[in-house]
Amino acid sequence: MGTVAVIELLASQSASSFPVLNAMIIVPVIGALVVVLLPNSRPEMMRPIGAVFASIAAAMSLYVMAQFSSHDAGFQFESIQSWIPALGISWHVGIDGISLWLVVLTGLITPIVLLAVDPHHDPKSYTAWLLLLQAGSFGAFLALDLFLFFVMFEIVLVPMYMLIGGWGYEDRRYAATKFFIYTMAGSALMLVAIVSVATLSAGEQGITFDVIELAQRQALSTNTARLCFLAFALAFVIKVPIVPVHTWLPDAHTQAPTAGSVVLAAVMLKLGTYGLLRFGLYLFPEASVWSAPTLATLGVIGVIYGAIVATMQKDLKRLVAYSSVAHMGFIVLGIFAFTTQSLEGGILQMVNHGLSTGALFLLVGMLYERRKTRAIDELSGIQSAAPIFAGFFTIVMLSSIGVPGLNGFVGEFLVLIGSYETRRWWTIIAATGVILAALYLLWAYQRVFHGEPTATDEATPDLTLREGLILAPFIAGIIFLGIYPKPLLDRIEPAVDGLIAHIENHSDYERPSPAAPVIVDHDQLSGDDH
Amino acid sequence: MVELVWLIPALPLIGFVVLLLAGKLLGEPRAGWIATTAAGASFLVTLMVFVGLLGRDSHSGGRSYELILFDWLPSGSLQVEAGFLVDPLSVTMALFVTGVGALIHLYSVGYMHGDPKYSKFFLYLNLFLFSMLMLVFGNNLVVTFLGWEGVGACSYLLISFWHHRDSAATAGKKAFVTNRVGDWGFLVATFAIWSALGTVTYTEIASSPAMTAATGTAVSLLLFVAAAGKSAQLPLYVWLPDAMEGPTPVSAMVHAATMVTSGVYLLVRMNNVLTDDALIVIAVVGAATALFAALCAVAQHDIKKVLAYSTISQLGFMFLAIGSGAYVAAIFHVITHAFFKALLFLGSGSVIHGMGDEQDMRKMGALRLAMPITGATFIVGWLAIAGVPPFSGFWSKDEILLAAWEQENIGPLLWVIGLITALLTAYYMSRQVILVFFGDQRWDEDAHPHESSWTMTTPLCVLAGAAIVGGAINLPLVKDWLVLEHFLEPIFNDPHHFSSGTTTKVALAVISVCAALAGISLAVLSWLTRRISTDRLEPDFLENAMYVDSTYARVVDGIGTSSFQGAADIDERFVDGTVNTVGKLTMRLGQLIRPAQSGYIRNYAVGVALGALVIVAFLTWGLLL
Amino acid sequence: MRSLSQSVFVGPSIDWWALLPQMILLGAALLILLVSALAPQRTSGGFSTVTTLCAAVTAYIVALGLWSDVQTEGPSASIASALGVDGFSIFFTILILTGLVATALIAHSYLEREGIDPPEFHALLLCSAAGAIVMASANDLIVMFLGLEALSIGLYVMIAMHARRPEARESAMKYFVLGAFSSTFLLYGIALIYGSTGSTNLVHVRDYLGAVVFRDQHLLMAGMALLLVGFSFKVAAAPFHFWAPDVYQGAPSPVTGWMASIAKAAGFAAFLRVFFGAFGAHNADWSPIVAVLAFLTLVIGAVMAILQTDVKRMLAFSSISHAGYVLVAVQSTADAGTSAALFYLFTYTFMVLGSFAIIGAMGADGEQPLARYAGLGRSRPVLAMAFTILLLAQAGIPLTSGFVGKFQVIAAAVGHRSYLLAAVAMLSAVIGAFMYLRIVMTMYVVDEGTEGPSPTLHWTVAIVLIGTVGFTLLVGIVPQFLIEFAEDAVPVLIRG
Amino acid sequence: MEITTGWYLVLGALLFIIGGTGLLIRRNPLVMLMCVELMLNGVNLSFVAFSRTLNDIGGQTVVFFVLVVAAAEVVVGLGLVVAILRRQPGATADDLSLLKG
Repeated sequence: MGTVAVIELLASQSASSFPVLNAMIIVPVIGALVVVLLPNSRPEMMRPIGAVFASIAAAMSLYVMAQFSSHDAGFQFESIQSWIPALGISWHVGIDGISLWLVVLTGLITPIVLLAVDPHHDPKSYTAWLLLLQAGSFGAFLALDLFLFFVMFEIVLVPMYMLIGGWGYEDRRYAATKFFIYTMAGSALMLVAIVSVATLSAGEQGITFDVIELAQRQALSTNTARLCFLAFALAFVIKVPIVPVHTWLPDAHTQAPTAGSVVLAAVMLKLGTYGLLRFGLYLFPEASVWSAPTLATLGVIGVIYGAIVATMQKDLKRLVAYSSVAHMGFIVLGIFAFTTQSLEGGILQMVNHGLSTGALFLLVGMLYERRKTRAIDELSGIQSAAPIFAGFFTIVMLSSIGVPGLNGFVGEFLVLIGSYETRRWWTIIAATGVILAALYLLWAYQRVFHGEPTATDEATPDLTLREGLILAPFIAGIIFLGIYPKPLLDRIEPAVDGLIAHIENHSDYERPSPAAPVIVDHDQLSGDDH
Repeated sequence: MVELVWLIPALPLIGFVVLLLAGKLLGEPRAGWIATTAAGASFLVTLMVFVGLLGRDSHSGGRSYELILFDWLPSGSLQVEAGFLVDPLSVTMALFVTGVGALIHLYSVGYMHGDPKYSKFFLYLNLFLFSMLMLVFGNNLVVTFLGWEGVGACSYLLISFWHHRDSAATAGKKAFVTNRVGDWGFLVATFAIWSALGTVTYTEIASSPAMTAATGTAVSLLLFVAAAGKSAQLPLYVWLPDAMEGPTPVSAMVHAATMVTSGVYLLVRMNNVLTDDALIVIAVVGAATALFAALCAVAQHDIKKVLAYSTISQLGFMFLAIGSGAYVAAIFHVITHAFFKALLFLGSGSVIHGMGDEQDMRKMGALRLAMPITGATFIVGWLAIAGVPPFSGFWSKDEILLAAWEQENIGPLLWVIGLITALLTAYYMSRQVILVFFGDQRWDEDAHPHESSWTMTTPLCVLAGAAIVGGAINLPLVKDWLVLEHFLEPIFNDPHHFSSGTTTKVALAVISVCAALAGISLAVLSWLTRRISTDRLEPDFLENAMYVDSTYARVVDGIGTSSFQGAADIDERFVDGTVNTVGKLTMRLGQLIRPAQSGYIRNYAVGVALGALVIVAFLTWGLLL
Repeated sequence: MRSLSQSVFVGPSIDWWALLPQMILLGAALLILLVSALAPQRTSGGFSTVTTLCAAVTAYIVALGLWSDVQTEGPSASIASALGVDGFSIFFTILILTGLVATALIAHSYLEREGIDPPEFHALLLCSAAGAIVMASANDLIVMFLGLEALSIGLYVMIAMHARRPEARESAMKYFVLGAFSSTFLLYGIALIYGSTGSTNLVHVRDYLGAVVFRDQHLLMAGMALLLVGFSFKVAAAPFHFWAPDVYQGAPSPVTGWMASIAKAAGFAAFLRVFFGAFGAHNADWSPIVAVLAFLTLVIGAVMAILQTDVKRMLAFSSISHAGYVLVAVQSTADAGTSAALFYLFTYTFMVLGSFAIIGAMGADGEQPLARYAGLGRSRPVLAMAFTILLLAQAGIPLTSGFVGKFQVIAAAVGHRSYLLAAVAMLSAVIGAFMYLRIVMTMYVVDEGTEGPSPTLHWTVAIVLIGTVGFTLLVGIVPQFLIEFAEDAVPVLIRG
Repeated sequence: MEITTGWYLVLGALLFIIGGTGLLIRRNPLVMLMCVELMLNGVNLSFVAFSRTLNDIGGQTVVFFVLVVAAAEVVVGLGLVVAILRRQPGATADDLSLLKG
């Protein structure tokens, strides 16, 4: 059986020789196959077995995290195999500070949702699709070859489409199709751009789709590069999503089954921002600098606009979806501010958003399981009936609002303080997002959890132990990252600095030199190192 | 001994965790006692730290000690540690925060008796105390912001503690959101300081060269926005009166003694970056708030509403002091105010408790007989706030008025406003005392008021004592008696000194005392002896706080809601509509060419023929062009 | 060039070995007819199917042998260089034989169910296969024309064999009239080429065009244009596509599959052979026209497809837009374009054969309403998954052969600097995806309790499905071998 | 005046066009069939004319092939027409329009 072999490999081989990243992509696929081959007579077996494979992948991601050298700006665990030499395509995967945490997040989220949410029918395909989704997301985050990336970027649509369509709510047909077509339309031009980049920068060295190689060549003329960048950006901006191309998100989120919403928010949206970083900034430094004002503006608009629209939503899931739009806006602003802090904050914010919004969707899903409704005005006084549930919700909500001490704050704060250096007014406006975030979330919370409960509300059961255990990792992450994000930041920083240096080399951008603080030597008792 | 500083916030945190895990099991009253112990212990540790600090040499930064726990947000050149700063200012704040806090914990043990969510209340209280201490002890802006937001969140939780009451839930939300407006200022100020000075650590900011005038003023004003949010200054004060929806101990602790003064603390902490232009703004806003709130307090009927507006007004005094550069006076007033306002709130709580949750002063009267201790202590608090010597309030308020007088540009004006406010304060507080404790009883028999339990009266007595002698920490009579001023000196780059001669000082003091007495006598004449008819003294205009709040509400419900709804509609109709339209247009294009697929052979043949014709024409003659 | 003055007639040398594949097929066709004529009662469907398969396999082996010859000794030509033996011709021979095998297997159970006489069907199938091979390997326009007619006439009858159904009769008639009509254009084009270059032999034409500079090339151009028309009709490129949807819908599913895959492929084979091989010197003239045709074909195919409610008709229109993709590769006038086109045709053949195998299994023809597929994902998950994979492959989703094909087409277009066309191609793919997703959605997304259809799946069809789906995924994941195959198969015209 | 090859070509083209037009305008399947034949013969004529000018026998051999093909097509075509008319007596080409849109 495939797993056993993989485990043995993991045990025997050392990090250097064993292509753990490839294994990470392949194991879930094997898992999916295994699940598909399981007999239909044992539906209860599907999710546990699937979870085993997902967890093996998660374990590998954690292994990578543990082995990851925090001082190395370059790609680690690289593995490159010739794939389609005829077209200059290779299977090239690697991981760096930018992708590391997204990979870990992907690894951890999938087994959790797999165990967390019970599909009401056909657990087999449900499990298989989720596993394939995990594999695809891994691939997209690890790919260092444009072709490979596009393959993964596109292929993840299928499982998500199937999840929404197969296990979604009343309006799932429309939502699933819209999701698929909208994002596919976005990436359509990206494929043309990918081919153009490879073809036009072929030169004597021959055609290649290797990201690192292309980033070094920088062979395109300014205008061509800008056009290609726009094609890339369109795909990613839709995926993020940024206003005004965000409208697929509310529908997808609302109609998707809980697991779908969680993975969509926690992992798939990150493909957009990650893509902007890895392929936008890295491949087209000059073009990104050129387009930064526009995209940063769009990001800020997203922050404000998303919050405003979220405030008026009547469907709890829709509200969370729009809050995603707002949060992702921060990330985009951070990316296109090009400072260490803003980029680090952006990447951190990707993880944070994954945790908090993922948890929010889980909670809303649990509420739906109890009440079969997501309509805010059909709920009230839940806190009286289900105090523990309300407590969990409050923590996650405060994290999403960005209260310091919880993870939501550190990301937003770094993004904003970093962006202030290069995009002052954008930042000042974006910072008002913190007010609006409090507004829409607290208002929703008041309407749902506060007030006099009706009889049906009274009957709402409180959090079960199982649900508590499902949420526990999210809560733990929310608090830990809020208090001690250093381990993440340390590993992100070299990659980010490398990226900024790359941008500086290939464009007229110069990162602002930070004002040097007047060093006052601290009391030696403090025993910190600087 | 100062190294123990980490223990000060740690203790309430431990209490919080314990209650979080086992609160329900412990139940009443154990949960309350655990929380109280935590608070009390942390007060003791603060005392030890205070002693330790006194042991250090007061010059050359000897009394500034930083304890770095770990790197919180290390990112490139930005280094934010989770660290504590022990210096006179933080310790002074911590002393009364923990002290008053502990007392209020004790009080709550009795006050919250029988509440179904007894343990949860203390859970929140401890968490609040922890956040407040983080705010005070943080060694950089970001840690302070942590506490800043933490107290905000706790205040939200505590105000909407009885969340099944819609008014409570709304009030909590309102408090949080309004505070957020201030937080925005805090954040942007932090960004600006970092980009200008490259640091967010207080010691480094203090030792950094001054920022450019523009940046400096901008930063100062942003910080003031933050302070105005937390400390309920115009125009962001609106949340505080509603905050009275929370249990009375909360009002005493969060919304009178501690949290609302953190704005003052912040400005004093950042005194080295405040520019003169900004200070004038602060002074004016402070004075305006003081007067405005005092006027509103005059016409309130709810016993707690009066105190709420009086709190706003007193906070106005503090900002007036800051604006006049008299930071010590501000802190001084913060402390004395903490004593007597906490006292008054707890007293009112005791009254409400005794009256069976009755808050309307018109249904009270002659309660001094029913609840002697409460009455006596309340009267002490009244004299203190009214500014009657030698009670603590007199000294601090007097110093503020003096500082206002000395403010160079518009000093006298500020002083006059302050004086009128003082008069009004004396008046409305006397009115309250008379309505509650004197006169004839206006409550019906079945409400039989009774004195509260010892857990509630003990704090009253302690606070009463503090309210009486609190002024002693900074007596202007003899230079060496200015303990507080000397103690706080190290935190100022250029300490503020009063320039006026003794005669001026005395004259001003006398005038302010007269004002106080005038206010009291006016109240007595109108409310006790009824010499002056009272029916014109409570105009609706003032009772409704000059309709500011209701105007806000109308704007938010009107323009605010509709504009947001408009945005939501645009999103649905236009933004999303466009997407669907694209789809429809594609279909439409199909419909357009569909007739060609008519099913008739001849039509298809025509297609072929025409196509052939065009191609032939293009290839054969097109190349002639 | 044999002139009248020549007195002694010398027959051209004939490389029988090169003709073997076609001859095997025709032989098998005769055998089937003979046996069925002599012993009608003993010729079951099984016999004809087996014979066809055997013939196909033998021809296959021969073809492989020829391939190795070509690889070692290089391309050659035979019968006065009327038939070319190069990678290109053998590539298509193999492709056509594969299609033949698949169609025979699909037809086996289908003929039984629909009560169509198997021997005739298979005989005609073999004939049209032979015709297709001739078309692909012809070095002479007339030979090519003959091959085309053999292919088409076989098809006319195969469609009409389902004569009980009016749709079948109608589509046969439509195809016949229009096919004959367009082939006259082709023929006229041949005539004009002959008139302007003095020969119908592609080798001669190429050399002539390469050597001579025309003072007045109207005839030539008109001829080229008419050839273009003829081929465009065969491959159903807009505006010569009108017949395709009706005919595809009306024809028996196996025949539709055969038309959509092999007839199209043969048409493109001829197209590529003539326009790359012979008219390469004038590609500046024809490339823009092909580009326009490609544009129209892509768009019309896509936007018409999303309006349909009949699955067969949906796939008919989608196959039109797929022709558009191949044309995009063709207009790039580069070897990369040719190999991309070949790759695309090869992979598309598998997708479309698999799809029509399923459609054939899904029940009676003439009507294939979308509703018939509702809930297939519940009742027959494996079948539904196979169909889904084939559909997603046609939509160009990664990890299927369809994506690699599209990718190469786009690459070819970009290489030719026709970015706009590439963009249009991708966008039309998105529109098309909407249509494929509708089918997938219908199969999977059903309300609780609805019972899906459970068609009987004959094992022959199952084999075809396993083969096509497997190949689609295989090429989608490791396309290298097929790409190399296609690159070695660029047409080269050799004088025999 | 002397008849040059050009005339034959033009005549062929005319025949071709007439046939084409006929196919476009007539409804009767049989007539349409004849029109196709006419077109083919137009082409044949051109072939012959060309082979004459080019002095090359190839063009004339082509004609035989074309005639064969034409014959085959007629066979199939008539078969179809018969099959249709047997079931739909008097059917014109326009009656064959079930499949459309």
